Amino acid sequence: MDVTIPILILAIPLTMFLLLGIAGCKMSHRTAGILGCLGMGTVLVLAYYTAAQYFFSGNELFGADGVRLQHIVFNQTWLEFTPTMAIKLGFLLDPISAMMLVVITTISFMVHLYSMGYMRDHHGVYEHGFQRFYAFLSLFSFSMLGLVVATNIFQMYIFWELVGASSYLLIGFYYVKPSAVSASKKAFIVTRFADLGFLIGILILSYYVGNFDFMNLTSSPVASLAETFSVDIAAPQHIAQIFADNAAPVFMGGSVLTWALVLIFMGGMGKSAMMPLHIWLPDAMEGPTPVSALIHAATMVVAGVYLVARLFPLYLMEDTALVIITVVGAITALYAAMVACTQLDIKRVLAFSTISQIAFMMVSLGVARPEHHEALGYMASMFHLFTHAMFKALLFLCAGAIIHAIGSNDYTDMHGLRKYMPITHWTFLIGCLAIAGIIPFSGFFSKDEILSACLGYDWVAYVWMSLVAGLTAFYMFRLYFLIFWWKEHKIHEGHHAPHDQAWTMSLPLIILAAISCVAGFIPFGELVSWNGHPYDFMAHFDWSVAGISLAIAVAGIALAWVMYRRENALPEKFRNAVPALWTWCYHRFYWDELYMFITHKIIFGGICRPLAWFDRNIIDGTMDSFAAVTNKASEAIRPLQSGQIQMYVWYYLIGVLALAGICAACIL
Amino acid sequence: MEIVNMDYTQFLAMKQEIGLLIVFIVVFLYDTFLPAKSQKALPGLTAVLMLILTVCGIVFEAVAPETLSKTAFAGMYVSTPVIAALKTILNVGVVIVLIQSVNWANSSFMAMRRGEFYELLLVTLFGMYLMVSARHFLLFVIGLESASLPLAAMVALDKNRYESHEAAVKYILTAVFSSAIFMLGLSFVYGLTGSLYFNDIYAALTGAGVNMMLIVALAAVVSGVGFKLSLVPFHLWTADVYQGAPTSVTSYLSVISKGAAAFAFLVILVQAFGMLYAQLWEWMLYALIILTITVGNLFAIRQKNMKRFLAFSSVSQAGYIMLGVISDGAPVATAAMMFYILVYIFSNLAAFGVIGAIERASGKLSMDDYRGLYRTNPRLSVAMMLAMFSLAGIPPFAGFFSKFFIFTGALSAPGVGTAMYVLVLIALINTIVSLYYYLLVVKAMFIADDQCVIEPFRSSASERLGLWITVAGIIGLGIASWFFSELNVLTATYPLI
Amino acid sequence: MFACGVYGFITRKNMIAMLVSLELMLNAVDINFVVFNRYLFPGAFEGMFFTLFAIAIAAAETALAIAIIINIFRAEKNIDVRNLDKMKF
Amino acid sequence: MLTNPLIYFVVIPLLMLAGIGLCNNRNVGAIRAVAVIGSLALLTLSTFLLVDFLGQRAAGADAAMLFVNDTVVWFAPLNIHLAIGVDGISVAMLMLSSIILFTGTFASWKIDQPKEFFLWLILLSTGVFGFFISIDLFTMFMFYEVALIPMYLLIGVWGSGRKNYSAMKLTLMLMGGSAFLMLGLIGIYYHSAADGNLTWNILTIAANDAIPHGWQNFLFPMTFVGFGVLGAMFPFHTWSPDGHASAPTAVSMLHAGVLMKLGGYGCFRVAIYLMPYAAAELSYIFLILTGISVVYGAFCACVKTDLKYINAYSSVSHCGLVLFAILMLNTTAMTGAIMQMLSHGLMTALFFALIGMIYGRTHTREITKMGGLMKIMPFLGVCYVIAGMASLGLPGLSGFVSEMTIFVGSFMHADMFHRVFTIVACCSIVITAVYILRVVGKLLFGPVYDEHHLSLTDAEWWERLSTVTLIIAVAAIGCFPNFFVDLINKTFTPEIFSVLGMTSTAL
Repeated sequence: MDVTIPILILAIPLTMFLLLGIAGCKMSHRTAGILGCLGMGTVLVLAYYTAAQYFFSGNELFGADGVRLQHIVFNQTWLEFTPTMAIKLGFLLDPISAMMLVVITTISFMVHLYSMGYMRDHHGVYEHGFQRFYAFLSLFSFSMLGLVVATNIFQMYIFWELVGASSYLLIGFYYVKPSAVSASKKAFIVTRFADLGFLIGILILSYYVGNFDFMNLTSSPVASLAETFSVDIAAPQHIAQIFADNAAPVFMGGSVLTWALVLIFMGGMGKSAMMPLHIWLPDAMEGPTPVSALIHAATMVVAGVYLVARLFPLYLMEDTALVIITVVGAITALYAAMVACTQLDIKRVLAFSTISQIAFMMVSLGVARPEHHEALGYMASMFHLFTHAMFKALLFLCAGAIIHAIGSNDYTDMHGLRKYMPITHWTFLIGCLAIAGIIPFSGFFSKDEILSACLGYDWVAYVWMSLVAGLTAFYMFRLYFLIFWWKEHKIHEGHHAPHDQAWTMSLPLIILAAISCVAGFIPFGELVSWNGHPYDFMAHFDWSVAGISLAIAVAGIALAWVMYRRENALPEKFRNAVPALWTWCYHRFYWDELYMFITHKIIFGGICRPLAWFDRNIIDGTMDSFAAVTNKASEAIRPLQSGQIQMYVWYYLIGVLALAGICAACIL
Repeated sequence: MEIVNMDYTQFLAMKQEIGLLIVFIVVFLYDTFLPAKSQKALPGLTAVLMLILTVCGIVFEAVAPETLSKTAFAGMYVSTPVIAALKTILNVGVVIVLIQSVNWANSSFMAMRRGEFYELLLVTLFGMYLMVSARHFLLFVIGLESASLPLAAMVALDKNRYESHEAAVKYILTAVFSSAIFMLGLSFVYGLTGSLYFNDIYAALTGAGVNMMLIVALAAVVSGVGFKLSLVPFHLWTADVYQGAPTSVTSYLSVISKGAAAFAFLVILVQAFGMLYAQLWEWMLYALIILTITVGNLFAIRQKNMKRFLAFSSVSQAGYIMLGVISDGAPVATAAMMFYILVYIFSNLAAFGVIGAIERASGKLSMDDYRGLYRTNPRLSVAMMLAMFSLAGIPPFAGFFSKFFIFTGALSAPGVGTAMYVLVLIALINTIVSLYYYLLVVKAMFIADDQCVIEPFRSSASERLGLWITVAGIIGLGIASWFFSELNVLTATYPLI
Repeated sequence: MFACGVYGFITRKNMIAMLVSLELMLNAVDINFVVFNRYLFPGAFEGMFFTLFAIAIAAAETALAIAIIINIFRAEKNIDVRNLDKMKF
Repeated sequence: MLTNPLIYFVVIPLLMLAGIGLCNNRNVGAIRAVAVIGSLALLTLSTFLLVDFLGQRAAGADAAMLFVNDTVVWFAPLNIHLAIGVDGISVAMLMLSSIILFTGTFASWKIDQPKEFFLWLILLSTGVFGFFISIDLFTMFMFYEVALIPMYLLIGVWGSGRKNYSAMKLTLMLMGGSAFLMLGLIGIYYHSAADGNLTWNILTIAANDAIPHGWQNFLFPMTFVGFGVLGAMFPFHTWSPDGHASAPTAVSMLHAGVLMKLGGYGCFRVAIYLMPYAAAELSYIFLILTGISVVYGAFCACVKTDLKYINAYSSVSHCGLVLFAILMLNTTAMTGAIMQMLSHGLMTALFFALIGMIYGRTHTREITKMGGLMKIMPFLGVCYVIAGMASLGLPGLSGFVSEMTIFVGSFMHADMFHRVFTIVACCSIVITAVYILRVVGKLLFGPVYDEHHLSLTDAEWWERLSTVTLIIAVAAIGCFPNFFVDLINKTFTPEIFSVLGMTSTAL
């Protein structure tokens, strides 16, 4: 395969970043925006081309006999640790990376386009730092693309860090706002903490395995083709054998391989905002809304899922790790859904909804086993990743349009907007239907598959996740009704009425809504499966599961209809019925407060400050005390020099005798 | 013992002594017989004559070292190129002292005493020559006394200052006391061995056991020489005398007599008591070195008077010099010690040169008066700083090299044990303390931003010449490896044993 | 005799008396030398010679010391050794 | 000797000293000109050396050191030679030093009393350059001390805050370290050869491998601690916060950027290179100490409010990592250590330059008294963020590659204890993020804290030149690490492998 296009896919965003970052302040806002969009547009085309090539060209490098293979387009050594161990920068094409290329470029392009309208006020004046915004967007796109095409775990880690940094920069885009600054800081530090686990996991893995390549960890080379590999259970089995041979059988209650995998998953937990490392994501909504759509809904936050999917064959070796993933995902899903029911800020509702949906994907991966429906969960997870990216980006962009029109995040300021903003209204509704899982919108298909996978694994998981699915439908429609229905507000007096936005903002909405409508019909199983073999979804389709999930979704919507269709006392009653639950949910179960306590009271107050005190007073005090002791000694021997001749002579005599005496005592 | 007929040609063996005697006679005659108005030239004349003597010494050393190897008076007097080199080193110091003292000697106060100063100085130098060349304790005692008694008179020269008298009394009384103890020790040695020749003592001690009397005798001998070197606890006179004496005398006292005594000490210990090395005097010195360096440093920390400060600094420096003695005459160590003395002469004299110039111009002697000196007298401050750095052993100044070599020398004996490493470590840690107080001076001059009480002034030509010479020495002696290497060639060719 | 001298040197307050004590010490040394020479090593005269020189040196010392003490007396009007502590510490 | 390019690393600073010495006190332009021309010449020279060195390596020169010249005898009696030579590590360090000297010159463009300042600064760099080209222990030590002492006056005269105290403390502690070091070096000399041909030449000593094991166990701590003090090893690091806080900008840059590297380099070149047995034997003691430095420095930095203190503690942490890595005794970790030296040198110099520039404008270094500076001085703000990102290990900048190399290398150690400690050290990446972001957040972002700051101006051209040069260097290492790895790695030639008893992989 020609390397030019893959290189361009990575190089164009990077160039854009450097160009806009360094020379951005010299060019006009408009030029910068157009340049950014053009760049991203080109990448979009190239990525679609590449994905099409991969899936449909029939090139034997990409697949033979219907089996999809992994192909390394290029792999350049970047940093060599030892002759066998090196960080390489490469480009891996396989089903999930090709799919991710499509997702990332699509959303990214939409966001680029959308931001042209969003990042200016009602008079068309561009915001301060517009060029910087596009530069950071390009940086993010570059990093995210680099992440998904990683050929080895360390390349993934590199871009993992880079997306973290660009997320930091974008969340803190409004750097004058203290809340944005602290949110960005929080996001970075929490994910950094998770990355520490990731890094240690990598270290453990590489210590025993000896290199970082995915090709070595999860797949075996295809003999006849250069740089082409097939996912194969033999490779992880070999790895597991190495661990069994060399590592301690049990380390602090788990096998070493489990530890490594769980630590790697910890990295994923951080990025994908799984409990208890989820706290950064709701705060990250301080960033501009397009950023939330791109990074904190569609792409970066699913990196954790992607990571687990990428190492999925290895995870299969350790059931414990997968169970942990399932449990963490399930708890997170329910937690986030409950919290989402009570929030007032539309972006926060969407954020918790994102957490919940990503947890769905995690659970789906956690329950996937080759022996249950040939790992349906894996495919379902990826499918949900895809559809979720589309409809969640759509929802966020709609929210952005509303916020842009109203100038507030709080939906108590909104209500009854459906007359003023018809396009936004309809697209938002499509998004809600999709996420609620109403046939034929895309969310239905992917969510249904996830539930099937859960059922195939364990009925508890199925019930639990179905409940969450119902909650999802409920809170999304609560949001929908509260924004677009309910009573109309009087705040619009004096202002011109809110209205739909310019085409740059509306067009992406329409496109994404269209995708959300039809994406469910993509034969995803044909394209993506854990081992590359085409997956006949219909063979595993279970009508009863589909029916039940549809019914649950409808029930959720109906409940929302009853409670929030128009202003009434029901929500108030409900709140009063379970005040404790409501308060806990409203305060997000006090996770933030807990973290505040740990960081400020325990880490800062209990470790840092005492250590700093210790350093200044004990360690430094010791060093200073050397000087003090010397001075004291100097003071103490002052009387020796009394100025009296006879004392001098006396000491002299004592000196002679002592000299003689000591020698005599030693020798005689 | 064989009776040797006195042969007066033996005097010719004492080339340097004869040269010095000639200088002395010329100075004496000039002082006595020439009219008062031409007396102003006396300091210059003395300096030039000493310079000639020095140059002659260096030339001899370079051209025909073997001719310097002489013995006279049945072995009482010995001269080797090493000893001659040491004398030349002393001469260099004397020349610098003489140059620096020109101004002082020509002050109106000194008009009547000018000659006395130079004559006494030359006599003490003669005594030191005898000390280092003596191989018999009688000659040594004569040298020692003629090196110390006139010094008392020199200390007392400044008749108008009370401190000068007090210093002189302290010096003379303690000096006589110490020489009494020293001679008592000698009498015991004589009683035990029957001879006062170094060689005979060495031979007599070979195979003989150690008894209490010998220990006491050795302790007494060590204390006698230690007094000259101002080793702790025999150092107590040092600070008072340094402070009280006129600055020129102090500088002479601090470097020249110390250098001579150190070398003589080495000769005595190695040649007469070499047999007792491992049993006795290594450990005596061990204790003395630690005490000297530490106590000297501790006292120096608190001193505010510059002369007193340098007095204690010189006490601790004496401890470092002793590191060259403790390795029992190993050639490298001996060379290192001589080099150390040479460098010490230059560094200390640079410091005293600055102090003397400032004292002459402003009468200020306190370290607090030096605050902000760099603003008013930058050149003097730089010279002082170099002196301090060199004394503290900071590269690339000569002091660094001399210190490094003396430490290396102290460990040069084959199979040297951990004890010696510990000693060197203690000495090294003490260098940090000493660095602290040397830096205090630098800090006062460069960093303190007070208004300096010392007005800008122009130092006299002779002071400047002296400072230029010493500064050149501080910078050049170490980097130009010639000096140390040549000294080492000498000590390796003509070992003490 | 030497010990007497030392004792005297350390306890006397008058500098002349201290000087006398010093003489005692030196004479003790001289006698020591003479006695050792006479009884232990009668063959040679080293000890005797040493004594002679020592006596000469002692004389010189005394002369010098007295001169300096006279100077002190002029300045201080007394010769108490305890007054000589202007320089210390 | 004079045909050897290395010698000019000492000759050029000496010429600069002479040149500045001849300048008139008030002729600031001439003094600056000499300083700039000289440092540019050094930069050119080190670039030339780098190219030549790589050329020779490419042509197959596989000796441990190139450009070796040890024929000039200095002190014959003690076998002291003026021996010079470089390997990849020294070349990298020379490059680093000349970059930082160059940028430091610009960072101190407006200093008071420029003549004296530059005299001392260049004397300091003479010591630094001399140290890196020496392969004779004596000259190495001499240059080491030459580099230390100007710090006293540079901080004392041009510093701020408790400058007297800090300067004295710094000097005495570092000299205290060098006291141990001197004893160690003399000890090495006396055991340098079994056959009595004692030598100070590092290569010969390493080849002889004659130091008895018992002596190694005594001398290794001496030298390691001696250099470790300068490398800010716990608990001997306390000079660093005070010293850096009081030092003027360029001095902090050179000191943290280059001088602290003398410590790491010395530990490697002397302690470990010559006494590998003791290094392996005693590594766990020092691992604990350096491991503590890494985490402890980072924790302390979290609560400090003075920018320089924060950065000084961060240096303790980062330099601790250097010593930590070289104790692992394997190629990868050591390579990482060297890269960390380069990386830390550059980014900490960048930090100190920026802090100096900010301080020069706001006259405070308390982060609680500043805020929102990004809006007022965007250039400096952006540079500060980049420096911060480098420090917390963002890929693409130098911190990441060096830390990762260290972690991966350290984790290869076959001993469980070492691996566990590596994990402890890894934790520093999180703590680093905490304090860096805390500073960036308080200092640059948020609303403007002090109205008076609104009138401040952004960077001048000389400041821009200085920072941009450093950023380019930081990014160059971060983007093309393998170039540096190749440069450094060739040092670990098979002979040295055998001396060190190092293994390249764990399994």
